[in-house]
Amino acid sequence: MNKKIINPEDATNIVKNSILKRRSKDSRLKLFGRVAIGLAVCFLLFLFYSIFTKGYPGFFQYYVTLDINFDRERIDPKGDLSDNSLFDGDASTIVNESLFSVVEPKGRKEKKLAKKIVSSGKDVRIAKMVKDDPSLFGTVTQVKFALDDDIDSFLRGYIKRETPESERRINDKVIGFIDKLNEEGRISYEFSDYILSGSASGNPEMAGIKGAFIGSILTLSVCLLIAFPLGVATAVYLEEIAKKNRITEIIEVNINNLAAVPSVVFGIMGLAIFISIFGMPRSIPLVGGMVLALMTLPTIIISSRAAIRAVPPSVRDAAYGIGASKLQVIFHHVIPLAMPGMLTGTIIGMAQALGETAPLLMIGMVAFIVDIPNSVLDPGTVLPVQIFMWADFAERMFIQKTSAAIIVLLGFLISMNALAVYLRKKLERRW
Amino acid sequence: MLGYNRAKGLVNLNQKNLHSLTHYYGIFCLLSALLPTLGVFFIFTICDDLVFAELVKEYIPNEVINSKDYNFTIVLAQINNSVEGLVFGTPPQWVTNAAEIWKSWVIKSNILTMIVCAITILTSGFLSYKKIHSEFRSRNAVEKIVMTILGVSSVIAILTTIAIIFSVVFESIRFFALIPYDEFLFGTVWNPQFEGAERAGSGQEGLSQYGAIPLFAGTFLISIIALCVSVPIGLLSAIYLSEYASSKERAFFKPLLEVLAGIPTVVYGFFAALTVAPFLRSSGSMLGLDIASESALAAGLVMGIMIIPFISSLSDDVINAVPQSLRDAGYGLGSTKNETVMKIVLPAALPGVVASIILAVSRAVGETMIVVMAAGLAANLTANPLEAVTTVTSQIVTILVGDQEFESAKTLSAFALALTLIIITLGMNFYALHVVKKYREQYE
Amino acid sequence: MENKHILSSFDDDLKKLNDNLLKLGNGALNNFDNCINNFGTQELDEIEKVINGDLILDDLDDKVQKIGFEIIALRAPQAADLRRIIVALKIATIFERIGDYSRNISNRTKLLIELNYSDLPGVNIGKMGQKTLTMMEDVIESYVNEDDKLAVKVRNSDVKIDKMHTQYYLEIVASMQRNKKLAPTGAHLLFIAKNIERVADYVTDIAEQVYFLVNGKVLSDLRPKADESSLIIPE
Amino acid sequence: MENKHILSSFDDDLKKLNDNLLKLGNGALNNFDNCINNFGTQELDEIEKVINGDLILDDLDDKVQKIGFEIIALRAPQAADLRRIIVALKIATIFERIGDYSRNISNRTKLLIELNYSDLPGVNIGKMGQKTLTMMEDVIESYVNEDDKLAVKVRNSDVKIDKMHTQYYLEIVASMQRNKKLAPTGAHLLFIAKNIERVADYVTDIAEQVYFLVNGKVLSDLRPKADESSLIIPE
Amino acid sequence: MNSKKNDLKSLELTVGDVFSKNARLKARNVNVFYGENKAIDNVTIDIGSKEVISFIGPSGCGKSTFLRCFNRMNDTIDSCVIQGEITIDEENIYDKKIDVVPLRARIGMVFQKPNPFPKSIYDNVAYGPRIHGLSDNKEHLDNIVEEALKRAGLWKEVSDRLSSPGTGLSGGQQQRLCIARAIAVSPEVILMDEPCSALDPIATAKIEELIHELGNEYSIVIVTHSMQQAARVSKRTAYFHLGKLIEVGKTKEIFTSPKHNQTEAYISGKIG
Amino acid sequence: MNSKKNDLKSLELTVGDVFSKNARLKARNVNVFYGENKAIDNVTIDIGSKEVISFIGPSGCGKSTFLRCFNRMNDTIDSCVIQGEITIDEENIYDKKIDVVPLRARIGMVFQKPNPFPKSIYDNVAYGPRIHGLSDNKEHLDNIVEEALKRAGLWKEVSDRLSSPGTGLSGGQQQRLCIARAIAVSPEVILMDEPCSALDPIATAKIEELIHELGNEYSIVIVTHSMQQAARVSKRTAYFHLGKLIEVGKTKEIFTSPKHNQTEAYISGKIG
Ligand SMILES: Nc1ncnc2c1ncn2[C@@H]1O[C@H](COP(=O)(O)OP(=O)(O)OP(=O)(O)O)[C@@H](O)[C@H]1O
Ligand SMILES: Nc1ncnc2c1ncn2[C@@H]1O[C@H](COP(=O)(O)OP(=O)(O)OP(=O)(O)O)[C@@H](O)[C@H]1O
Ligand SMILES: [Mg+2]
Ligand SMILES: [Mg+2]
Ligand SMILES: O=P([O-])([O-])[O-]
Repeated sequence: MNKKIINPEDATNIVKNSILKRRSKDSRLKLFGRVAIGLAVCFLLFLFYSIFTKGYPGFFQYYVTLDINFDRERIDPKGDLSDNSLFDGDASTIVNESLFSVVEPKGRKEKKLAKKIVSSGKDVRIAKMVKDDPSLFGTVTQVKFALDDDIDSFLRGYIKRETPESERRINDKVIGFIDKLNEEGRISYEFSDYILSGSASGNPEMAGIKGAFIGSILTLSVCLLIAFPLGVATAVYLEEIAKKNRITEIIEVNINNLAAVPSVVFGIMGLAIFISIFGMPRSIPLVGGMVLALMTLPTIIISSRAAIRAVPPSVRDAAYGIGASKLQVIFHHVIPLAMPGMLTGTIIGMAQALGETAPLLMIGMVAFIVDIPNSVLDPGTVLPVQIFMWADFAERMFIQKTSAAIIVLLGFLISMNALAVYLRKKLERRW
Repeated sequence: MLGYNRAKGLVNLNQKNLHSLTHYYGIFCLLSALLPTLGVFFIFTICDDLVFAELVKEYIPNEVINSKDYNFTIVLAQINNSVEGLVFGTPPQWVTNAAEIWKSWVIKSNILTMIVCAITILTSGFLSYKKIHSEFRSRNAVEKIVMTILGVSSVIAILTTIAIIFSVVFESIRFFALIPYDEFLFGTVWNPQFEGAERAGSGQEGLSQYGAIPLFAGTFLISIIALCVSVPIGLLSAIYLSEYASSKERAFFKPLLEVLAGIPTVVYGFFAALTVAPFLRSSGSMLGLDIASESALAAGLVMGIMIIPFISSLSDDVINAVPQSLRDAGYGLGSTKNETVMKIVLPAALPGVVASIILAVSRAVGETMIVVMAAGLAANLTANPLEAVTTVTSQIVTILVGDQEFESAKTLSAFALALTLIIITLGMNFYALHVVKKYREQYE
Repeated sequence: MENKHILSSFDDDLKKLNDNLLKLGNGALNNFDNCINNFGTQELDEIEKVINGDLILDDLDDKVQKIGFEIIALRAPQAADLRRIIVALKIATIFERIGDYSRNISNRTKLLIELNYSDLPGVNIGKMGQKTLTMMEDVIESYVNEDDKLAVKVRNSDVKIDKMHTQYYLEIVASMQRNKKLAPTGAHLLFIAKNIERVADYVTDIAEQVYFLVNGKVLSDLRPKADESSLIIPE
Repeated sequence: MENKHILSSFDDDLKKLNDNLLKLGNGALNNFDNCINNFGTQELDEIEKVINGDLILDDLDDKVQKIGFEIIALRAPQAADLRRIIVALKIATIFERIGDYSRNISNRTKLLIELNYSDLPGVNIGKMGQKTLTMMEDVIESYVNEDDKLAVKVRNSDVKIDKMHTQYYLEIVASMQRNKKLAPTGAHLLFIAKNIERVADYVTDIAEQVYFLVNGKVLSDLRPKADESSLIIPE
Repeated sequence: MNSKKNDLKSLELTVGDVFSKNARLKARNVNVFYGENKAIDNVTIDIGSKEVISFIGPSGCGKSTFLRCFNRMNDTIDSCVIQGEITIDEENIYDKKIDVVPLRARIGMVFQKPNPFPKSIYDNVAYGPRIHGLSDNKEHLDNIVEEALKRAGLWKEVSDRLSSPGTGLSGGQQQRLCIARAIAVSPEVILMDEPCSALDPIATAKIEELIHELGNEYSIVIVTHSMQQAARVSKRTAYFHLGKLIEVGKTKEIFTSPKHNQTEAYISGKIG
Repeated sequence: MNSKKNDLKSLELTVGDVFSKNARLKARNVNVFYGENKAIDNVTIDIGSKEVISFIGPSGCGKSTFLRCFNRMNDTIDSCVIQGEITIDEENIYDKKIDVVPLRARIGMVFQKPNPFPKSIYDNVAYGPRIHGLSDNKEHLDNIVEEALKRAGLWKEVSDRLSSPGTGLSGGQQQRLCIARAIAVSPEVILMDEPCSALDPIATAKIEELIHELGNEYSIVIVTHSMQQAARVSKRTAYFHLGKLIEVGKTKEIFTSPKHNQTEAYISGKIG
């Protein structure tokens, strides 16, 4: 008998002899684990660092301060502050004159160069100012104007003075003008008022994310309104009501498969169904939201089902046992208990939708749209698509703008996740 | 409300005999009044445009109908634009007229809808109100209605799938009508061309080639690179987090890693294109390697980072789901942590781990933005990670972004690509589920 | 039984057992008391009562046995509870036996009355009976109060009864030797005396059970015994 | 005990209980057998053996009581197991008591030998003893084989012993009436006969316990009784 | 007891008296199948009014299955098919006309693991009366809750924290809360499926004490693995084996002198 | 029994004989804290060699905590602090020099819920010998596995399906498998924490039978909620209350005539 099972003393000795080796194996695995986590965290930090360092300057830009003579006649010829009247006005000339008075360009050519220093949105800016405050008329006020993106890049040092003029995007003359402005202390580096309030623009110095931001919110609202009720209802139906038979099995497999379908495909479907067959307009948040809703639906359904399944069967038994009907069990017990999980799943799905780009490219939300959408039927774009577009633009300044937009997007995402955590904490009075 | 009151009334008459709670009668009335009305409303709103479209034909002058390039859709669009006040140039008088008449119809139909709705709401409300008596099982009726609503919504999932399959398959069939499928599946050159050239029959058709092999090779290459990055890091992190880390460490690092999953792919794409690729290129040139500015390596690396949390978080979850009792058993027998993890916990969690990896793979295969932005568009058939490659998804995007005509082979090729993509990812999904199921059967 | 069981029905069962046991005990005590008294007073009616009363005791014993058995079966009693039940079963048997002896004594008393019995010289059945009765009262008290000291005292006083019995035995046989007509009377007296001695023995058995009940161990030191009636040849 | 308990130690315990009980039973049977035999053969050595052997029986009884008590405490026996134990406890007490009677008879036999006793006319203690002995053998057999029919038979045969005892009682008293010298001898003979009658009574008690063990219910019909020694005045 | 008696095939199988003078629930020739698998085989038994009856038997013998037939909890299992007749006060509970909801209010159930709702103690008890509309004002509801908690022997322990969560109680208290919840809808019968198996001996004893008390007012059917428990709490005991009802009888008799060999073997620990 | 005896404060507390002639495990003045909360209060006890000792007491009295001190399973709980001395064969197991791994190989453990690894039956039993390198060839390992299964009384039932999963066995078989797994590494002591609480009475009886047999070869410490179980399987019994060791003694004595009032009250169902 003792031959078969080693006797305890021998066993103890054997174990003691091999223990060092086993221990060192153990510490090795631990070390590897640490290194892996360290690497992952480093990646993350590096990514954030690089985005942030690139994006931070994107919130700022160079301005030039000019003395503007608010001459009503010239700015608002009809005198009624209407768009037409302001459009007919001659605000840009006034700005240019003011600029010329400082940098004193000589000749047409130089004047032309000088005009370009100030971003082309100057007239709009003046129009906006007088609209907001008509009392400006008749005064001479100092007004800040964004500088052209090349000048901006130059001031930031991306375009070097040392580079030969021929390889530079701005010539020596312009540099001279800038120096002059600088001497007079008219150039300042400030928080950009375009990045948050502007919308898409070919001029990087005037490009902003407001349009995309609003577009994102509209799209997301559509997505939420469709996906959440549908998702929860489906989950409840599948988990609580449906008999387990062929049909529910098919539905189940379907949902799992939908979750695995790459997002581009949803875009293709949106393109083919909503736009091509139903003839809905392109680029509108409604279609985007619907596509995203279909895409997030599986996420919501799956997490809701998991949440419902996590509700202990004993609670259902208890309720049935006391004579609650199926619907009462569902609405009194299952849904309230599963709500935190459902909400978390939904918010995660929404976050996914918020960051999603590819399917929206398919349905044309990539179009260049200057107007800020007012409703889900107005064409618009969304933040990630905006980022995608900007990332493609050649202008140096767009890199910063892109990064800045990314920061905003991430901020948006983080607050959504924070909301998820908060909601879960608040609802999770599971006792 | 009425139903509630009536029920209340009945309660007063005879409490005991009432079958269900009073508010069920109220809800029943509400539902049975509202649902038909909603149905009617939808039918009206959907139908009126169609009806009007038929009716408006009368107002289109014959000469227009008879003209050569008559297209009812375009004409209808013109009229619609005019109705909505969008005026491009000066439309013909008859269009304006038609629009005017259309407008009047809209008003009439709105009024009609309102009236019909009101009637439905009243009749069905009244009928249901009539139904209320003490024996009526309103709770059961309400439950049936609500359950039907829930059931219908679960059908949406199927509809979506059908929609996807229809949209993709039909267009693919059209594509394969133009391009033989063996060329698509086995061709080694991917070079879709402008349809304009094709159509013109300018003898340049030969330039257009739809061999998908390079795309799949690129997809494969990038996925492999991504997995090489993410599997070891993800798995080891998961093991460390679930077995070695203190609860504080775990509470700190796990969400931190999950942040990686929450970052939108377009951000990764941007990062890959503007930070990683240049970095690789410069460090490559320092080593004397020629790395393309858009390389598979850059895209793969970044994608690998992106899918780390899919592996680490999911694996961590499944590892944690391994019951503590198994660990206790291991420690109770005198296992070290290493032995407990490697010989007990991991094998037990294997199906979940495998599933998480497969999920990560299908993510990688379906991932679009990173490759669009960082891997390039050159359909190279290469195994060299330092060159630019393209992937299925990025081709789909490139082809379909912008306005396109649905007749051209180039546009349609995107659908064929999508079809193959779906088949591949679904295959992986099925396989993952199968693996999980198999293990579960074995050990439960 | 200071504190209660969580299961009150267990307490109920135990109470039922105890009540019946005490009823049995008191019944036996009563019967024995009466039969001793009747021996002096020679009232036939009273004697009949004792004889008939014994059936009740038999029933009570059966009841106690049944209840005890069921409690053991249904409640799996432990420690003190179990001792209480086992002891109750044993004591009940003893009380029943004492009842039998009382009836037997009464039967014989009846015959003695017919034989016109009057006390033999040196034989005082009444006194012996009274002493035994006191012992019995004490032992019941010791059981009720779970007073093991009293029980031990009772047990030790048995020796007096034994001595008394030996003495009476010799006296009775002596009387019979003197007067052969006394043979029937003497035979009955012999048995009556013996019976009382046996009752006292049983009382000491009860005392030992009480000791076991209270202390959970058997009273092990040998009991002093002094009944020598089977060891002595009367002169 | 046809099939085994899952817990073999429970079976072990039960076996221990049973073994000791049978040892006790056989011891008591043996002692009684001897004391009856010795009454005829009058061999003093043998008689002493019986007297001393009783201590062993007392110990065995204590042991059975202890084992039974512990089994009840530790194993919470149910149904047949429980009946077996309770019955064992009761039977053990009876065997012990039979042992006592054997000793008592032996003591008295010793005295009778000193008194040069020879059988009185009409009195055959040996026969009565043998009959009782047979009953006792049967009852032990009925216990071992769980044979309730045999047990009932044994119980019903007690009536013969009772009749015999009544008869012997009358004969002995009659002899004493005839010859006053016979008083001491007669007294002892009376007790010996009574003792044997008591043993037979106890045997019927055992038989009733066996019946209960086998059938789980008490043998309820009234037992025929025929001992009238306390009811009859010898002429 | 009635003329039907002779029709019952099952009677040949079951030892002891399955009938009860004042029966509240009557099961007649009940068979239960899970798909192909027969879990209950031709069982006939009465549950008397205001009696505590326990079902015992080896694991998997169908005790729980049979118990759950009485309030149709088996309806929730798709594969489960029930044949035969079960009546409460002469009304067949498997009749098409019968709505399970009021039925379950009449026949309360307490489960193996204490399963209070994750709500306050008050709401746990008030839930039943609310959904069944047993009370229309707060005061009345308060009274119902108080009374139910009192009957469940929990009032003293929780009266000062009715609004604290029911899940915060100890296991034994939770189980008593569940009993109070069942009582609150004034059932006639309470079914209990191993109500103490998740509790320690002291909590178990308290529940048993409670069952003993409630036995004076309700019919209680209790499934238990513990023979001792059956012995302690019930007046009648039914022994099941492989889906068959082997023996029914007074608890005292079952535990001192069972009639069927299998009962004997199970009770004295010999099966296996 | 030794001169230390008088130093032990705890002896004032505990009734009965805590010492054992041939002690294998000795606990001296052991205190266990979970953070601030004292779970074990100054307990001194010997575990004899080849004896079965059971720990009983109301829920939360610290039985499990104390049991887990013996193989340092409490190390896995961060907040748990242990004072005092526990020795196995005169070696302090809480000594810094001691590595828990060989210690746990010497002191096996069986848990409340059967927890076989999700591997084959063979691999379950072979796991311990493999990790500890107790056998270097397949044949020897086969022998160890067979022998362990035999000792655990499982060999007959599983010998023809050693490669089927251990989780496919019934609850009772799983628990015996866990015992076989513990035996396979040749422990000296086996700790069992309520090993039968998840099992039905028949499976329980089988495990008890097994414990009874194993008691001839191993020292076994068993924590149980069931007094009856303690009574059935163990030679000695220790009664804990609120972290204190109230009474130790022979099982027979504890269950027939305990010395301490609290023991008596607990055993006869009076606490609460
Ligand atoms: N939902 C189910 N589906 C299929 N078979 C089932 C189901 N529930 C129980 N069974 C089977 O029916 C039989 C009886 O089960 P049941 O749960 O009633 O036994 P039980 O006596 O309550 O056992 P336990 O004491 O273990 O609770 C068993 O063989 C079991 O496997
Ligand atoms: N991990 C832990 N952290 C904090 N306190 C604990 C922990 N484990 C147990 N305790 C506390 O220590 C005390 C003793 O617990 P332990 O589990 O040892 O009791 P037990 O006697 O085994 O009870 P049971 O019979 O319910 O298993 C209890 O008060 C418990 O609340
Ligand atoms: Mg069950
Ligand atoms: Mg514990
Ligand atoms: O009651 P006894 O015949 O044994 O004295």
